[in-house]
Parts: sequence; structure tokens; C-alpha cells
Amino acid sequence: MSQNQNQHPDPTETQNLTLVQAVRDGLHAEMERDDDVVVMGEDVGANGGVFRATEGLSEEFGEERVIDTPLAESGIVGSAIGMSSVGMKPIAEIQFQGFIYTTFDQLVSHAARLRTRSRGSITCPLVVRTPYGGGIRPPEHHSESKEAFFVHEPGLKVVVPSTPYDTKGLLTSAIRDPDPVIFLEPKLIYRAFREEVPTDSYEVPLGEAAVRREGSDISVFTWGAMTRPTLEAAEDLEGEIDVEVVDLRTLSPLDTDAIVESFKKTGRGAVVHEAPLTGGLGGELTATIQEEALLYQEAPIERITGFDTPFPLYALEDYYMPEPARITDGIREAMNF
Amino acid sequence: MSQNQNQHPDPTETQNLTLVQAVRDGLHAEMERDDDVVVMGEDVGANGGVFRATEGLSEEFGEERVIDTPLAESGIVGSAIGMSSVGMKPIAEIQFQGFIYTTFDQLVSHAARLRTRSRGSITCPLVVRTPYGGGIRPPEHHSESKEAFFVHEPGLKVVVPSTPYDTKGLLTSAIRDPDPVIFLEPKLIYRAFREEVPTDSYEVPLGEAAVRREGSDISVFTWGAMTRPTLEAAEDLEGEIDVEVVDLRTLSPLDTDAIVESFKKTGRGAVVHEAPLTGGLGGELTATIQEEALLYQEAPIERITGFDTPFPLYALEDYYMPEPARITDGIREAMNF
Amino acid sequence: MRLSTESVTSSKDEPFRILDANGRLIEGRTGPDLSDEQLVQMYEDMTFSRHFDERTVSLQRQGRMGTYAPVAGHEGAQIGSTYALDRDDWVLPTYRESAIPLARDVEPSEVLRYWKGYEEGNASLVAENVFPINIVIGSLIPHATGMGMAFKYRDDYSRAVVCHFGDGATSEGDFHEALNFAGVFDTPNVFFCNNNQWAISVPRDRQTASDTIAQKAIAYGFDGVRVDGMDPLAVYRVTRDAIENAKRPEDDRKRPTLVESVQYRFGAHTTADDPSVYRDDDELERWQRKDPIVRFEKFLRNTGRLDDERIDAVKTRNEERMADAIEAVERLDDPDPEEMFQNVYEELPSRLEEQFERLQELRDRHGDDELLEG
Amino acid sequence: MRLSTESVTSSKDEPFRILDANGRLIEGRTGPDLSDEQLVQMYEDMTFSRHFDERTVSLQRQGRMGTYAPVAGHEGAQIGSTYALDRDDWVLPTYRESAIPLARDVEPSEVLRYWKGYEEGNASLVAENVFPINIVIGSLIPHATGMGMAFKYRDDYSRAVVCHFGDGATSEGDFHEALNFAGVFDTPNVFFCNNNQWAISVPRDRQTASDTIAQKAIAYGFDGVRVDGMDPLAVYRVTRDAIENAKRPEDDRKRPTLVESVQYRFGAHTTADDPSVYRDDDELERWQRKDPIVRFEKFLRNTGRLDDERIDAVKTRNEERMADAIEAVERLDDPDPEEMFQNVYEELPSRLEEQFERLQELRDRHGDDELLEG
Ligand SMILES: Cc1ncc(C[n+]2csc(CCOP(=O)(O)OP(=O)(O)O)c2C)c(N)n1
Ligand SMILES: Cc1ncc(C[n+]2csc(CCOP(=O)(O)OP(=O)(O)O)c2C)c(N)n1
Ligand SMILES: [Mg+2]
Ligand SMILES: [Mg+2]
Repeated sequence: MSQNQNQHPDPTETQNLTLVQAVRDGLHAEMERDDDVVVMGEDVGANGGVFRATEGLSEEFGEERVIDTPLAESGIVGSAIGMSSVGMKPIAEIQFQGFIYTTFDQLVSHAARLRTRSRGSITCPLVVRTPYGGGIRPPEHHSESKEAFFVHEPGLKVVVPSTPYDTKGLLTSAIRDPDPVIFLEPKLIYRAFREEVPTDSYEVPLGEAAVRREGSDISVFTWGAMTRPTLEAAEDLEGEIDVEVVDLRTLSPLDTDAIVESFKKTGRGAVVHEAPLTGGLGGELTATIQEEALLYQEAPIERITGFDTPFPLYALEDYYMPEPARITDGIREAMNF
Repeated sequence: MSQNQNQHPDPTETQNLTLVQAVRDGLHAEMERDDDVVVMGEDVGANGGVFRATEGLSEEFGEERVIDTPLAESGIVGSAIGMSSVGMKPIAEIQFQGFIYTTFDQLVSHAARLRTRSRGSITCPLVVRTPYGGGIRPPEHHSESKEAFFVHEPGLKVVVPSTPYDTKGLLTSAIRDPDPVIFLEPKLIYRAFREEVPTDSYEVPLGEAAVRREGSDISVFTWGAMTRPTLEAAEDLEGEIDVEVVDLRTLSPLDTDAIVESFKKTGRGAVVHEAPLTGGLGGELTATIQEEALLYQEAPIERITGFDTPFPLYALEDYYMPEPARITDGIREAMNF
Repeated sequence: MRLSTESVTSSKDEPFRILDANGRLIEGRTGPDLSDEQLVQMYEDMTFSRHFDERTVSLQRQGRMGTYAPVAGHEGAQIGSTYALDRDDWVLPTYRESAIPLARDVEPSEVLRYWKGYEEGNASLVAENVFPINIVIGSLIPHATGMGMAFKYRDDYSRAVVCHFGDGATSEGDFHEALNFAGVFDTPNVFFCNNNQWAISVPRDRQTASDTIAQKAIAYGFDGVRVDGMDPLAVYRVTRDAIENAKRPEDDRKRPTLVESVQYRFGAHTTADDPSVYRDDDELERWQRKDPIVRFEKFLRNTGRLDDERIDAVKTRNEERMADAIEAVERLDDPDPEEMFQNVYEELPSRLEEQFERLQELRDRHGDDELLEG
Repeated sequence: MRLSTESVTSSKDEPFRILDANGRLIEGRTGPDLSDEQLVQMYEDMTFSRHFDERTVSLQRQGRMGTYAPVAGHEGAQIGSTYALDRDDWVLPTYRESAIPLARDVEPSEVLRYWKGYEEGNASLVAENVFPINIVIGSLIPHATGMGMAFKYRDDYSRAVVCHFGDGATSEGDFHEALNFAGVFDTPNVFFCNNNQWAISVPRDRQTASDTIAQKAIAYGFDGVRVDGMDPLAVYRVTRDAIENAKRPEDDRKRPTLVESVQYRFGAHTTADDPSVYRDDDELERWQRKDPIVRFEKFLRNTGRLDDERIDAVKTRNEERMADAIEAVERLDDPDPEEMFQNVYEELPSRLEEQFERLQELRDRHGDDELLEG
């Protein structure tokens, strides 16, 4: 588990940024630093991305480095793989996670395998960024949160930031990482709050969870957009239950040590995610914990998740998403076992 | 949990079939029964399928019902969805599970969602058959076992037979099912053994696990090709440990009742699957069990699985696959906790 | 009539059109085989669509409607092509084709309902042989081919399947796979590309280096046609030809056709988009001068089918119809979360049942207000 | 020289060729710009490939080799096109292009090693700018486009990227997306389609309704060319032209080219396939009469570059080279399972480390023999 403070660069120069601005800032910094870094995707150029995550980059770095592509996701990821195989560092944007499925073959059959297939002589230092998750009242297919798909594919890394500071630092690490990273951006909180973000470059290392709130009664594991309602639930329970909140930040490789350490301390646990229950990462975390710490376990680990239904159109989405009330109840259930 | 015997049709008329012959027999029976059933895919026609699962069907039912398609998996599943939306019952073959990834968007964005999207006015009574799993010494991409991907998508059903009898019965149920079914065929045991299979049609209901071996010390959950090495391990442990083996048969929807019932009896458990450990169904099963039966749990549930690596080329595949020795050791570990 | 060959092989030629900019028949072109009544109804549908668009965009601005994809500029293409359909034909629209269900007599309140985030609105299309909308670009095209394969398999020569998509969609693999299947299986399909010059901010010439979209049909062995999408009569004619050919193909012609309808979107991509960031006003103005409604209105006036009085009557009817639709959709009951669990499968699996029960407990405990505030 | 336009627009024409069936220069065609030595070396590579094929198939039959995809019939296409490459060019072959790494001086034992199920064999291609093989049809084509994009981005005009695939692969969405990207970004790519008339059991005309594969280039705004794949000199010329154009495009021509090489596979699809189930002996015999090796040998004899004696010497060298390769690959150590864990990521994550340790314990406990018997 890392202490963010350790990686802090010059702490005097900071900007007050939203999470999506931190994405842009991270992209900008790495593009300045390394000519091999290019950004590509639909509407990333003149339009600056449908969420403005690439705003102004095209003007600054030119069309050759901020590449508006045709509307073809497999083509985007497939050509990015080709670019990365000869040493470039493409950052491909998939406009919404719901449109990433056509890239699945390129991701699992190639990005994840080229290093193995070539015994390290060809690698894929590629980042695929995509906004994920529900709650913004959009049309169908714009609310998916299927991180579990990527985590089940060896060879991929999966990262989900939950704060502007982490966003820039994790994105920097992802771009510099020698392996393919799926970078899932919690669009629900793209503009939800601001944080001081260092102007300099810095890395938040991949593979390290962060304890967002210390507590002694129960460990709640979550990531991305669910971190906020989970912290809110923890606040609501203040005085009644002392909740520890662990933000996993990297979902693959998992920071098993941090997870187990927190659980051993509290002996009770819950996992909060937006994705459907069945086959979601709640299962993986639960299994990992009971493998490593069954003797500490005082209650079943609660899975507080989306339902096993397609994500509904927005009239019903607030019923779908875990929110503080549901999380609070879940935590109480784990306590009252 | 079902007793196979209950569904038995006329038990006097049977054929001694391999698993792949039972696939063919099941297809044949449903094609005879219902004109809306068609088979489609690469090389399913004159060639009878690369594993001969559709042998002779083209001669008997004609090219219009046994459709050799162009080499385009998304086109196969996408057009099958269109056919099924107007009431046909297409059975699409994907030649190997490793080639199904380009169909992911069609499966998750459409097959799984059309019923919800149209509030039931359009449905997808579609079956996607595909041989899965390792052990046959093939080239790359021919050994995948990524059932967890499909299980995590609400709206899809996922079925994996392990015997010729079940194969015909489950396939029949899948074809008649009003919803899309992913039918994963354990190609490792396509021709491994024979069984008496009724000549008549019959259904083995979806969603019901089968106890393959009763035991009192530990419950081992598995499916498909892993059923045999698991049973072998159970035999090897005879006298030392009394192992119950539960073959899940349907992975979505899961037969939670059967799983929990068996576990409550034994208080110890293991899951055996070929897929990589992380994010595999071992996690889902473990989480489900501890939610429902933590107080019965005497030891961590062992996950005996493939490694978190891409499936290797065949020179190494025997190290990758769980086999009786590894399963035996895993079971002992759960016992000796 | 073979429009196809002429337009495809001379790819840089002007698209096929019947009306000139002033709504007069171009020399050598014959008028439409539609009755006066039908032509006026077409006009009413086009103006209603424009009105529907304006009102829905403004509802969205007021927070009374979800993200919406405006039609304006596409009325000629959508309504011209929809009038060419026979009753049993199926049409698969995208999110930008609200005028299609409207022209097929789906209640405007149902179309609004979809944009208000209710699946029920989408479901209501099916009764009129309009396929429910989805938003994954290009992915509906194989469904259209599959439907065509089904009708062919059943020897049902009474149905064609018309599938709409944008210029951007032609870059997707599914476009290619679907058209290739259609060529191989020779299915009763019309692939209707609404080439409106932009895919959000990406211009047509960044989408593909081919001179035209129509010429892409060459890769699949069937005909491609270019038509002026701002001319509803030309669109009607070309689509009608393609539909008839799909059902009764000419000897030397395959049943499918790729239609490239050359047009422009006047508004933003969706209510979430700001086109001023990426495109010139000049371009917009150039195209606005070709407004399909203005042009068609001139034609109907020129030919004595329409006058000020009738136009006023149409306007009044449109406004009333839309006002009713808005009222209806705003009167809707709050949605029942049970809908979310129904229709995942025909039968509710026990896991889902339990999840629904847990949600109901949660609602009982906290009340919907607390639950939905997030 | 512009071959492209002539062949594509007259799509049913014969593909471009230089040698007639008897190995004589066709009137009006000029000979190759290759030295006598290179021509004879080309012949040696072609015959070695044929010999490699025969021996590997027979090793597979004896259980000494994995599933193998024979080259026979494709030697002209593979070796003709590979000779057209400059040293820095990249080539992306499929599973059926064993002759390509062989002609680029990859050790035959390394190629065999791949087919024996060792990733190391695949890795050895990279040093010769041959991309490691994968088996997902069509999916390598976007990689080629991306490599082209990278070289263009770096203003590196010294490299072209030649990507091979079959007629079947042209049906995949990735083919379409990759060629469309290449057209839009105007990349230094040669897309080389080995149209061998079959995709396993599916004949060419069931694969697509387009008359030729070459004409599909029209959809992407660049040139397509048809060439006789059984004529190594024609293939060399067409590929060379395309590679030169990729690096220094003619004014009115885009950098990418789609080459359709018309040829035939003589053997089974792979050693797991039985072609007698789906195709006629007649067809095979008709194509065998065009055997690229026979034809090329005639040309070399006719022009005095080859005689019985030299042919015997080539044969002997081939046999020795292959015998050495087999010996080398059969002498290989048993593979170390550690390889499986290395190269998943640059650094081994702790979970994987633990898994590897558990495997080592298992091996210690049971011994490899028991473990591997399954
Ligand atoms: C597969 C997929 N990728 C991306 C998007 C996001 N998106 C929505 S509309 C659009 C542009 C579509 O352009 P076009 O096909 O020309 O249709 P138009 O909107 O111009 O009518 C994009 C990129 C999507 N909906 N689906
Ligand atoms: C995506 C994908 N689908 C299916 C297969 C199985 N398969 C292997 S080769 C082949 C036929 C390929 O035909 P073609 O592209 O013409 O190449 P050829 O083998 O004739 O050289 C098929 C269907 C595969 N390897 N990849
Ligand atoms: Mg458009
Ligand atoms: Mg072929």
C-alpha cells in the first residue's frame, strides 16, 4: 500500500483540477516528455474528446499526434497494437466502455499475448482509456462497468482512479508501463470535485491500493466512482460502525497484500462495485480473502453491487446503482451477522 | 438438482455415442422437429464441421438449413440475432472458443439485451455452440476456456455438458430455450468415451447441477472437461477422503441451491476449472458459498485452476491444465486446513 | 429503372435527384407515383418531425428530457425512404431517425418516452415493424442481413428489410461483414447510409478515402446508388427501386442495394454536443439552402398541392399533436424498478428474484426519495 | 509502371503474369530485375519450402510434430513477394507462410520449433523483421496498418509493411477496418491476399459475391492489383511496385496497395483436414499443372540458368539442410514451464510468482512424468 505523499513532486506548484482535467494534464505531460506518445480515437482531435479529456492537445501537438480516427474500435486498438509493437506509446481512447466490446479480440488475443507469443521480442506498451460506469443519465450502452472482463485476461493490467491526484499519477505510470493497460475512467465523477494536482509529472505506482479511510470494524473494498458513495456510507455510519475504506486503484494485478492486511485487522468485509453481482470482482476478492484469512473471518463478505440485469435506460438507473443507503445496509448486514 | 433418470424417454432405444456424436444427434433431432432451426457457421456444411459435429446434416437438410457462412464471426452471430428476432432458431457455430471474441459486442450488446430493450417484443432464441478448452495439442488460440466472460453478462445463459447423454439433452433444452444460450463443448472429451444416448428427443433442464459422485468429506465443483480428472482424483483419494463431485452443467443461471446443499453437507469445498484463476468462476462460487453457508465452512475453498498466464503453445500445455495430481493435492490441502 | 450503375461507376457525379433547388422537376425526371394526398401527408410528416425535433431539444434544455439526437436536415431522407416501404417491410433506424417511427404511425409520445429513458418507448416501435433502437454504431447492420436471410429462407418475397446507418458507421467491421453476407446470401436488404458529412466531429473525408460511400458496394458484388438526401422524392424513388428489386430482383442484379443518401445534419450531433467547435457556419448555411422541407414545400406549392391555408392547418395540427404527446409523456407514472428484472430472461432466475426482493426491502426501509437522490 | 488500374477495373480479366504455362516470357513483358544468382536462389528457396512441407507433414503423421498448415502451391506467392522486400521492410505472415521466414533466413529448425509448440520458434522471426504468427484470421491486418502509421509518423520512408492473409480473411471486419485506416492515413502498406480459392472447405464464391478480391480496394480509395500467384516473377514485380509506391508514392496514387494473388493450395488445409470431403480432384489437377516450381524451373532452364546438375545440387543441399533442422529440433531440451510465467508481463506479479511456486512444488511432489501423462 502506498503513501501518496512519497511520490509527491514539488508540492508548491499545483493546479486545482477535476478528474477529467487531470486526465488531460497527464496526457499533456507525457506527450511533452516523449515523442513516441500519441493519442488516438474518435473525436479526440478538434473536438477535444466528447468529455474534453483531450481538449487543446490537437492544437498543441498537431494532427499527427492527436489522431482522429475513423469510427472503428477494433481498428483503433488493432492499429495501436501495431504502433506499439515498433516502439511507439499510443494512448487509444474508446469513447465509452460500452463500445469496447468490438476490441475484445484485439485486447485478449493480441495486446495481452504479444509479449508471450514473441517471448518478449515484441511488446505492447499501450494504454486504452475509456470512461466507464453509470449515473450520468445517458442513452443505452453508455453506463457499463465491466472491469471483470479485463481482469480475467492475463497480460492486461487494469487501472481505475478515483481522485484527480491519482488520475494523473496512475495515468503517467500506465503510459510508462511496458505492458498494455486498460485505464477505466469514472465519468460519473469527471467533474464532481477538484483537488490540488502537481504541475510536474509524477507516478502513482500501479498495483497498490490506498486506504481512503481507516477503520477497525469492517473493511470495504471498492474503486473508481463507487469510492465516494462508499466513503459517504462510512461517514453515515460514524459512531455506529468504524468503517475502513480501501480503494483498490489497480484491479490487475490485484494488491492482495493490502486487501488481506486490512481484512485481518477488521475480520469483516464488503465489496462495492457497479457491475452485476454474478461474475463480478466481488467474487474474486471474497475468494482471495478467504484463501488468505479465513480464520480471521467473522461474517460473510457482503457484495454490494449492480444487479444481474442489463444496465437500464436512465429512468431506472438510480435504482440500479449502489448508493449510500444500499451500501450502509450492506455494511450493517456484515456487522450484524 | 435433477435425477437424469426422470427425463429418460424410451430407454430401450439408444445409441452408443461419443460426446461430439451426441451434439450431432441433438442438432439432427431438433432440425427434424422444427423447420425454424438452422445451423450456421464456418465449414459446417459439406465439411460437416472441423470436428464433424454437423456431419451429414447438409446432405440431409440442404444448404439453406446448414449454412456455410463467410469467415466472419461477428457477422455470424449478428445475422443469427437478426434471424432469431423474427422467430427463427439459429444455432451458430464458432469454430473454436478462441475465435468468439469478435462476437462479444453482438453477444453482450444485442443477444443479451434485445429482450430487455424491447420489453419482450423481440427475443433471441439463439444458440451459440463452440468447442472450448485445452489438452488437444493444437496451435495458439485453440485452447481457451473463458466461460467467466459469458457468465458475467446478464441475459445470456451458459451451458457446459460433460457426458454424451447430457450433451444431447442440454442442447435440446438450449435450442428450445426462448433466450440466447452459449453452449460450450468440451472438445478434449469429444471422443474420449461413449455412452448410451436415447434415440428420441429429451431435455436435460438448464440450470440444474448433477452430483456425479456422492461423498461426505468435501464438495468439489466443476464442469465440462474437468469433470473427468476430478472424478479420477476422487477415485485416487478413495479410502483417504470421501469426495463429492458436483458437475454444474449450467453456469448461468447457477444452480445455487445444489451448490449450497452439497457444501452444507461436507463443510469443505474446491472448484476445478481450466480458466485462469483470477476472475474465474472459482471466485463466484466461493463467494456464493460463503454468503449462504459460512457457518458450515471448515476450510478455505480451494481453487484448482489454470494459471494467470495466456494458454501456452502445446509443448507446455500439460503443465497448464489441472490434472488428477494437482486436483488431488488441492483437495488434500482443503482437508488438512 | 436502373439508377445504380450510373451513379456508382461515375462516382464523382452528382447524386440522383428529381427536384432542383427551387422545387421544380429536373428535366427528364418523372414525378413520383404517389397520390396528392400522400404527398401532402409526407409534407405533414416532415414538418411534424422538424417540430418534434425543436420541442424535444428545448425540453432537454429544460431538464425534462434525456440526451436527444436531432433529425433536422434528415427529414427528406427519413421520410422519403419510409414512404417507399410496404406495410410488411421492416426498417431498422438508428438514434437519429425519430422521423421513421413517426412516419410509420408510432405515437409521438412513445418516441418521446424512449428519449425520456424508458425502454417501453423503444418496445412500441415493434408493432409497426420498426426495430428497437440501439446505440452501438454499425452493429445493427448484421441484424438486418439476418432478417433478410430469414425471409429468404421462408420464401417470403413480400418483405424487404431497410437498415439505416450513418457515414461513420461504414468504418465499422460489422458494416463490412453484414454487407458481405448480404451479397453472398443474396438477401432482400436495402442498406441506407445517411451520409450527413460528419460523424460527430469527424468529417466524411477522414472517415474513408473512398470517393463515395456508394462505391463500397463494389466490394460486395451488388449495386450502390447515390441519391440527394435533401430531395424526398429522389430518396423515395431510389429506395422504392431498391425495395422492389429486393423482392423481385432484376435478372442481372443482386437483391441487396447500398444507398448513399447525401445530406447534412443542421443541428448538433446530440444535445450534448457543440458543433461550433469543429465545423464552419458557412458549410451549415450552404446546406441549409437545400433544406428538404423548404424545397418540398416549393414543389407542392408550384404544383398546386399546397397553399398558405393548408400549410397553416398543418402547422396547427403539428403543434397540437406535439403538445398532446408532451402532456402524455409527462403524465407517465414513475417507472417501476421491477421492469428492470423482467425481460432479462423469459423466466426470472432465482438469483434475480432474490436481488429484486432485496431492492424492495431497501425501498421499504429507505423510501424511494432517499434512494434516488444520488 | 501502373499495373493496378488495368487489373482492377477490368475485374474479370486474367491476373497479371510474366511467365506463360511453359515458363516463357509472355510477349510484351520484360524479365525480372534480379541477378542470375538471385533467381537461382529463389528457385532453391522454393524447392526447399516444398521439401520442408513434405517432411513436416510426414513428421506430423508420425506424431513428431504438431498440426501443420502446408505451403505447397503458395511458394511462388510467398517467395516472389518476399524477394521484393527491402531489408528494413516488415512482413506479417500467417500460419500458412512458412516459406516467408525461411526466405528471410530464419533457421528452418526455428520454424519447425514453432510448429512443435514452442513460442521460442515464433520469437526467432522478429530478428528478421518477420512478425510473430498468430492464428486469429484477419486480426493481424490492423497491426500492419498501425506499423505503417508508426513509420509514417516517424517520417521513416525506408520501410514498407507487407501483410499476408487469405481469401477467407477478407470477410472479417478487421480486414475492412485496417484497409480503411490505411486509406485514410495513407500508410506504407501492402496488403497481400493469398487467394487460394478456399477457406478450409468454403469456396471463394461463397466467401464474397465480389468478382475479385482486388476490386475491394475501391472501397478504401487506393489501388488493387490481381496477380498470378503461381508465377513468382509476376508476384515479385507486382509486390516490388507496391513496395516502392508505398515508400515513394506516385502523384495520383495512395501509398497502400491491395494485391490479390490468385493461387491454389495443393494440400490439405492443415494436417487435421481432409480436403477430399469438399473439393474435386479435377480442380486440384488443373491447378497442379500451374505448379509455380515447375513453371519457374522451366524458365530457368529455358534461359540457361539451371540444368540437371545444378538441380541435383540444390536437391541435395535442401535434403541436408532439412535433415539438420529436424535433428536440431528433436535434440531440443524439454521445455521449462517457467517460460509460461515469464513474459506475461515485463515484471512477474506476486500472484503469478506464487502460482509458479505451487507448480514447482507439484512437480517436486509428483515428478513430471505423472504430471504430464494426462
Ligand atoms: C460503436 C460505437 N462507437 C462510438 C459511439 C459514439 N458515437 C455516437 S454517434 C457517433 C458518430 C456517428 O456518426 P455517423 O455514423 O455518421 O451517424 P450520425 O450521428 O452522423 O447520424 C459516435 C462516434 C457509438 N455510439 N458506438
Ligand atoms: C477468427 C478465426 N476464425 C476461424 C478460424 C479457423 N480457421 C483457421 S484457417 C481458416 C480458413 C482460412 O482461410 P483463408 O483466409 O482463405 O486462408 P487459407 O487457410 O486458405 O490460407 C479458418 C476458418 C481462425 N483461425 N480464426
Ligand atoms: Mg454522419
Ligand atoms: Mg484461402
